[in-house]
Amino acid sequence: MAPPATAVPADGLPAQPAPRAPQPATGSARAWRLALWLLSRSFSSMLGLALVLFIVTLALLGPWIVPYPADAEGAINLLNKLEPPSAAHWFGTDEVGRDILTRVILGTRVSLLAGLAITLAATAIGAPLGVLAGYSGGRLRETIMRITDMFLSVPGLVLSLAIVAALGPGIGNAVIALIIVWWPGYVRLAESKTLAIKEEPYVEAARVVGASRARILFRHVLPNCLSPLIVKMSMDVGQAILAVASLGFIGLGARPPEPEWGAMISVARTYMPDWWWYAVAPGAFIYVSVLGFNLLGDGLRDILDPRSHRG
Amino acid sequence: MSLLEIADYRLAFDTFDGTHHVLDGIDLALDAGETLGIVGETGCGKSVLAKSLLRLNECPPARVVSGAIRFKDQDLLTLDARAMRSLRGRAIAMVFQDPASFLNPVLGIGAQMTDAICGQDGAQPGGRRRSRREAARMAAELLASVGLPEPERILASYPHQLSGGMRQRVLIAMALAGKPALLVADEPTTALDVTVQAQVLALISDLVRSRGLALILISHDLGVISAACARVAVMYAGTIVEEAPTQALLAAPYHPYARGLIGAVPDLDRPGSRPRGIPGSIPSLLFPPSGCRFHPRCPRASGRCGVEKPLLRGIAPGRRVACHHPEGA
Amino acid sequence: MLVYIAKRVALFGLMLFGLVCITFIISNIAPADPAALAAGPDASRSQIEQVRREYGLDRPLPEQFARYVAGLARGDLGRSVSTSRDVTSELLRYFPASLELVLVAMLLGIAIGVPLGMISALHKDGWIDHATRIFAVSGIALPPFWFGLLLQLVFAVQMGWLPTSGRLSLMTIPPEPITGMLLADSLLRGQWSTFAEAASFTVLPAVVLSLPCLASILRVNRAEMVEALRADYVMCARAHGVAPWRIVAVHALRNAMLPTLAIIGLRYGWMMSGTVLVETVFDWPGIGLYAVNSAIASDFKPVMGVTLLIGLNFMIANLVVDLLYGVLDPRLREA
Amino acid sequence: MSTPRSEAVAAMAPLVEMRAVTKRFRVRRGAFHTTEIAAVSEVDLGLPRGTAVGLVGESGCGKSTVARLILRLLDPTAGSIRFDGTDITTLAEAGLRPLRRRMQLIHQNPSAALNPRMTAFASIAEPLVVQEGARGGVLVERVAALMAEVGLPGEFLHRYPHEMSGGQRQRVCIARALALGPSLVVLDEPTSALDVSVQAQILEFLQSLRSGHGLTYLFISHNLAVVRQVCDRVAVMYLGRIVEEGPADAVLSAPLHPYAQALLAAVPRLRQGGVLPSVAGDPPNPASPPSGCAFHPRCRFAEARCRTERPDLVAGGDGERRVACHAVAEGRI
Amino acid sequence: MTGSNISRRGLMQGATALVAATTAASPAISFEREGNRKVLVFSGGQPVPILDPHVRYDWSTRMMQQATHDALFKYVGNPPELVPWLAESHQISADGLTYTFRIVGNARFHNGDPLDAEAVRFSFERGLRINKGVAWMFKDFVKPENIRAVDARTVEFKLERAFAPFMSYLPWWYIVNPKQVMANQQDGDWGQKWLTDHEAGSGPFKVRRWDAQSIMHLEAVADYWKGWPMGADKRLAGVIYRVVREPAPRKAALQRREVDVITELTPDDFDQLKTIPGVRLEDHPGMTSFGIKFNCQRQPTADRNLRKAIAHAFDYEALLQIHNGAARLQTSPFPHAVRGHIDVPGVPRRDMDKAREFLRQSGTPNGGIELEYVHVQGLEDPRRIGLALLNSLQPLNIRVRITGQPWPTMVQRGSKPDTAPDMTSVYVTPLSTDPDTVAYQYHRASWGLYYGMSHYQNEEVWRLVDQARAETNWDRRAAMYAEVQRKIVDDQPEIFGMMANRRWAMRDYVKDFRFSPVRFTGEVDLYTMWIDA
Repeated sequence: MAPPATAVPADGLPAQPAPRAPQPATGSARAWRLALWLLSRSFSSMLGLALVLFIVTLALLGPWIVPYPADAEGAINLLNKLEPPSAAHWFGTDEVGRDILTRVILGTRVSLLAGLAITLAATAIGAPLGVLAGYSGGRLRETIMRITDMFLSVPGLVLSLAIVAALGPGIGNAVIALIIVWWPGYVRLAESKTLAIKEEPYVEAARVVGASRARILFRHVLPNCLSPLIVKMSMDVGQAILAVASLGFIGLGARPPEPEWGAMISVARTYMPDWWWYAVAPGAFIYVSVLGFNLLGDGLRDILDPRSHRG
Repeated sequence: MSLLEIADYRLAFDTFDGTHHVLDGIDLALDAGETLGIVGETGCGKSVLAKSLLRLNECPPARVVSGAIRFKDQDLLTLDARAMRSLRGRAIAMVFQDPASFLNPVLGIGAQMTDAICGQDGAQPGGRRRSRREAARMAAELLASVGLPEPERILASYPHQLSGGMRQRVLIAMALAGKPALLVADEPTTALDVTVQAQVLALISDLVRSRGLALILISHDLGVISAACARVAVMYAGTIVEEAPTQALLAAPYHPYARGLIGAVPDLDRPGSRPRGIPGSIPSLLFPPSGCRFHPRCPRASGRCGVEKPLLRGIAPGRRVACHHPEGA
Repeated sequence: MLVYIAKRVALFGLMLFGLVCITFIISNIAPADPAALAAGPDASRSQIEQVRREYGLDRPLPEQFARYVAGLARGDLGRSVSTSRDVTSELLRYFPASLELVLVAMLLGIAIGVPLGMISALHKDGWIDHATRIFAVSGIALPPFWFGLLLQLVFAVQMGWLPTSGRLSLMTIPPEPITGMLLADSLLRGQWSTFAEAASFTVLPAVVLSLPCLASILRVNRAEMVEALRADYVMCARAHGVAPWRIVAVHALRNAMLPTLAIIGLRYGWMMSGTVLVETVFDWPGIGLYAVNSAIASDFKPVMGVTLLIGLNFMIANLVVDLLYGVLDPRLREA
Repeated sequence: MSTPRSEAVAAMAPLVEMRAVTKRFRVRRGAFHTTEIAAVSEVDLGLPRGTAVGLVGESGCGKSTVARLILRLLDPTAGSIRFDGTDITTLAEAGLRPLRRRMQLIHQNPSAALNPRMTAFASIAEPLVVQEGARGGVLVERVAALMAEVGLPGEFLHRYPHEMSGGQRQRVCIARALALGPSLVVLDEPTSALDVSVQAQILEFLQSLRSGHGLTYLFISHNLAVVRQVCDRVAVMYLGRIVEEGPADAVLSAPLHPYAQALLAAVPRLRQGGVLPSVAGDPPNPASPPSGCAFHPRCRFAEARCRTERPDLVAGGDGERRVACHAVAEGRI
Repeated sequence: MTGSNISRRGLMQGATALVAATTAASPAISFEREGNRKVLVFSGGQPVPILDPHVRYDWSTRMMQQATHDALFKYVGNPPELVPWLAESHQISADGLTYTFRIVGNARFHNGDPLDAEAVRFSFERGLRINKGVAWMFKDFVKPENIRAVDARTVEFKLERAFAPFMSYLPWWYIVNPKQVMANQQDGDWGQKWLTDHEAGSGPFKVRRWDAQSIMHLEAVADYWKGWPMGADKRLAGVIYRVVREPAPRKAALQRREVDVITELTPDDFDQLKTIPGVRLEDHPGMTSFGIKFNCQRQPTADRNLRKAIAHAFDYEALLQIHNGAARLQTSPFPHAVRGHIDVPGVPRRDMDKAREFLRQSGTPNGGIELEYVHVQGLEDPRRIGLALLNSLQPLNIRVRITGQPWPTMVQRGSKPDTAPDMTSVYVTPLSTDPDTVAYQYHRASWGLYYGMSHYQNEEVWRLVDQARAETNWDRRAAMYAEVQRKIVDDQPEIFGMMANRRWAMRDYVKDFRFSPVRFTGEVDLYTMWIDA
């Protein structure tokens, strides 16, 4: 059962002035407070928020807080290679003597930027196409959706693997490949959401007053698609970070000496198990950031779209 | 002794904005075989009250503040979960508003009926378990008793294959499965078309009469109440403002809200009579008006109404009203 | 229904053709010279040219494309330049291994994900719910390649409980193939010890592969259960005094299982592609490993083959889910 | 209860004229098939200028489809619709746009009819922006005037729908509909989502608007009492067809068609306890309509002819009415 | 050294746990058995896609080819010696053009067919006609029609022109059974398709199970015509080659005694395995040279002074450190094991003053350029060396872009001077000990091949190489090659790197491992090995 509707302000009918009763705050201030309240009630969402803030902070402050900034730019120190964690090197050193802590922290920026770039670009491509497909219907929709289905039917990793193999390794190419496999998801989401919104009476009302298709799409449909899009984007930043790392692990990601987590693990696995610390730190950072973005997305979903429940 | 007695029952909902005082001191009593209608507008708490009788409100956010609900001298609010479950469907049964959503879309009617029939079997100490076959036979009988032809075919079908009226009859049949003493019907015809509504109301009235059931019928439609109930209670913002024999109330309401409500209903047979709305709108239950909850909209309100909550008191035989300045008084 | 299937299959054909186009374009962007790969490191210029002719790589691209599509129609996916074998027969050899892994992982995912989802929904917003949520999200967030390595180290290297990699130990003779899946074959042939051994080899990769699947199943199942438990029909069942376990396990779960089924179908396709990472870590001789090795060698025919195969699997899984939906959801059954 | 003014214009050509309009939809039937159902069949209906025509019937009878056909929010499958002399049956959206300002729609559920992300101001301003390109101070003034007209104080200007009550939202919707000075307003169950005390206010307001602006109403409702209060004429629909049409007072006090009779009898009356089922059974499924007269399986007057032959909507009774019933035509009722 | 101290700590923990685990969990595991005989399990990271000896070779493939086939000669020992195998004896005509071989009489193919002169002739014809794999060795010198089976046990080769290294390549030409091969021919493919995963040889082992990506099971031929060196009672039942792509599990498998011999480990792994009881390391100087080839035809590296500057700035110590000392710096373009090698004076070592001096004389006296360094994707050592290079050149203000590329892409790029990378890291394994094999890399004819990516241009060197390969007098040849080495060092077409040691780790019960540097890096001769336990 639904709790009773939240308080409504007194009707402005001319009958009688309503007595001043204490009223709950209205408007966006309340919406923000409600959002924060919902978020704070959920331990896992708060954890997600904290992890994301942690990662973002590291990415922003990285170059100023790492102990050995040169280690991300090609300095090597073979005499110190594969040292275990110590006071000088909290996470130990790698196979050419670089400080793993430094590289892992500076890798945050690489991964975060890649994740954001992929997600934003995929949304920018996918969401308008999806809204267009959902609203226009007919042959245009068929075409867009069939192409989308086609891309969706090749699970991303294999296709991006092929694309990066073709374009050559490098973080830029990995990002491009992942954008290519990522946008259809947004088409799907925007399309299904649009199909639902299209049936809303307020869209019909806009048609009745003679609003053009573009106006309906951008004023009515798109803003109301935003919530699920934001949720998906939040989660996808995490997944994109993981995907970039996966390509890096296969050997198709960043090129040395750029500190990229997946590539670090790719090298580190050669040194397992005896030099375990090498693989632990980058893996843990991937885990923490993906976990953070996903938990945050979960929390946002609860706030923005309590009824949505697709995994 | 009354079959059901609700005494100073208060229920609140805790939400982000604060505590909504949804039910504020409900006093009601019902004898066996009696029919009572509860009428009120959206958000007045009538459905919450109905669900309270079976403790179906989810806690939290709901929270019982005070009061008692006694069924045959058992306080429902203090029963343990198991005992409460054994009462559900057996002592008190419920029929809901939208038959489409209250039937499980992916379970067959047969399965849902037998579940309703066997539901309490495990709950009663020493109660025997009926076999599925026995239950199916009972189900068919029940369906026949609510006027559904070809019960076997209906048992084999799924909810979406039935029409709205048939679904509501199935729900009523399920409610009757435990041979309850009290039937609570929460807006049972709101989702139905008017021709079907008439059939269902007639059916409920028949069943109540033939089985000697007590009935609580919740509705926002005075016409429906007047069709099925001898007595009516008018609710406003979580309180009962007036309680009376139905026809007496319709003829001469004491409470200004009841009067306004009746006056707002357009009459099909008297097209000239202009229905009048009640100015203002339903108050927030988060910060309900002090004193009489109706006083900000009441044409008869005095200073006293803003500070002192009127109690539901007898004003004439069989009639109670909660107003400092009742009409015609 | 036959018409429906026929339509879908026709659509598959179209989509597969589109896929072929995409993969073909991708594989020809590369500046690599596949002939050099086939000819070997010390090959002279003329040797490379000869190999180029032999593989038809000297033809203009449109002709190569036409040949590829024509071959595809016959089920011929071309020849790998690094192994000089037919991609089709290689795929037939490697696919059962991947399928076995995916199926086991899926079973794991369902067996753990569904009950956990139920428990989580029943304790919505409680600490159990948060714990399972973090567990579920971890399944998606743990890099499989990293987690696989950790598991290997802990359970295989340190504890020695389970084997590190591969499908069977060295001296075990695999059962005569029926399905190509060792677990199924050893069962069918009644070779119990082989079955046990194959199972022990499957555990770690299957666990790693199942995690994202488990997580999605758990999350969807939880959300659907929460929804179902809030639904009117559940309140109705409660009002009739139906036993709580029955409400959860029958009334609510039946409704929650349909969307869960859809996510299982979707995940099947994703897991097929997840084999790329997991098989690399566990040396599992399946299509994922085949794809990685080929991609790293710039050997594109196998990559295209694997892409198409996974695409096909994905489409079939979707079709099966749709058909199952039609059968399981009474609302969609033929009137 | 027609006003003198509406009587005066009733003689002129109707504002809207529907001729044999049919609308079929494809619907999914089971997982693997679709089928076609006729939501509206061969409807002939005129909306005389300045009158309020009620359209009544049970859910799924096609009332709302008729409304959307008149507004050309749906394309008819067959038949023709004229709006103020213009055939709008096949008019393209561009040609339709100038007409759009003359026909407006009020939805059943005001909460859904307002974009949750637009303030009252934005919603009311939209038609003015779209149709007239109004902006700046002029726009603010005109919106303020409209709000005043529907009785909403200025502080509501920047409220979002969730910050208003149902009655207030419906007033915003009405203001939006009035913005362009329409001739026709289609009201699709305008009060069914409201409580009775609010419903009375809105109905009263709608009536004063009509007389004030000389509007033509198509008033769709399942509530006969409300229709009787608001409308001059009424059409009763059953399974996509009009079965009876005529002056509201006549049809709603002495209906001729057995279905209309049943409908009227089924309404619970306030001051007479108890209700008798006037008709058995449920409305049929539009996907498999009965042969002949669609009502015959539930009709106590049904004879062999009713089962095979569909009755046409012809003049019947006092001549002001049209009825589609063999029994009425044969004088059996 | 700090490194070893620290790694020892991690090692001790790991090792203790491992020993405990293995002894507790599976004390019975030692080696695989088949009846009374043992099966040797060898594990490496490289699959064996093609068994056909005339189509493909690399270390794992050739190890299998060598085990299942015989050739006329075989390289044995260190320094490698050419031992007659199928050829019982041979004669070379005075002009160096006619080679006559007498075939042993008792060799038989695995299916029982006798191995005769015709089989030898057929195998060479097949290799040349298929024109893949080994064909390049003889293609320009031998025409198939000029090989004759004189009688059942005599084969005669008539060369087009004198070719001094002819004999040195013969061990890589394996003899296949013509009847079996031609019976399985499809579309005139000389049985290539069939031989991809079948074998038609006469070698000490035959194939029992074949899964190119994961496992190859060879079974010893009980009555191998050449007999078994360790004695028939001690010989193995067979050999399993197990592909384990990751070094870590490979190492673990050795520690757990699941495999008996492993290779392809990091230097750190080897160092660590040294201390494990029951494990023996085989550590031998290798013949595979690692060098960084400059593109000598395209600026900026076409500038000899820049090349010299880079060569003097490069940190050669890093090469040794990366290998934990298990490597030897090159002192000449020729590996030490190649005949005619000299220590060329003036081979660059790190000297920043000289480097700056050369840079000043170059076209980019202040650096400020970026050079691309390409290595084969997935190879760990070249990547690390790339990092060392990047670090070394920072003082010269030269940036290095490290690119890992798949082999075919790298080869494709290197095939033309326009597209060849500025610097390419290349391993070269000479296929024979004849200096021609190495010297020919610097010949014009090698331009564009992987070892010729430097597109080195020095007509004098080219002339000397041509002369030397036709010269039959060794002393004269040696003098020419010494000159060649000096000139190449002077031109600096590459950074002369190092030869990493070849290393295997094996259980100590594995006997008679015989090293020969002319084999490939991980390759072993399975024929002599057995298990004593």
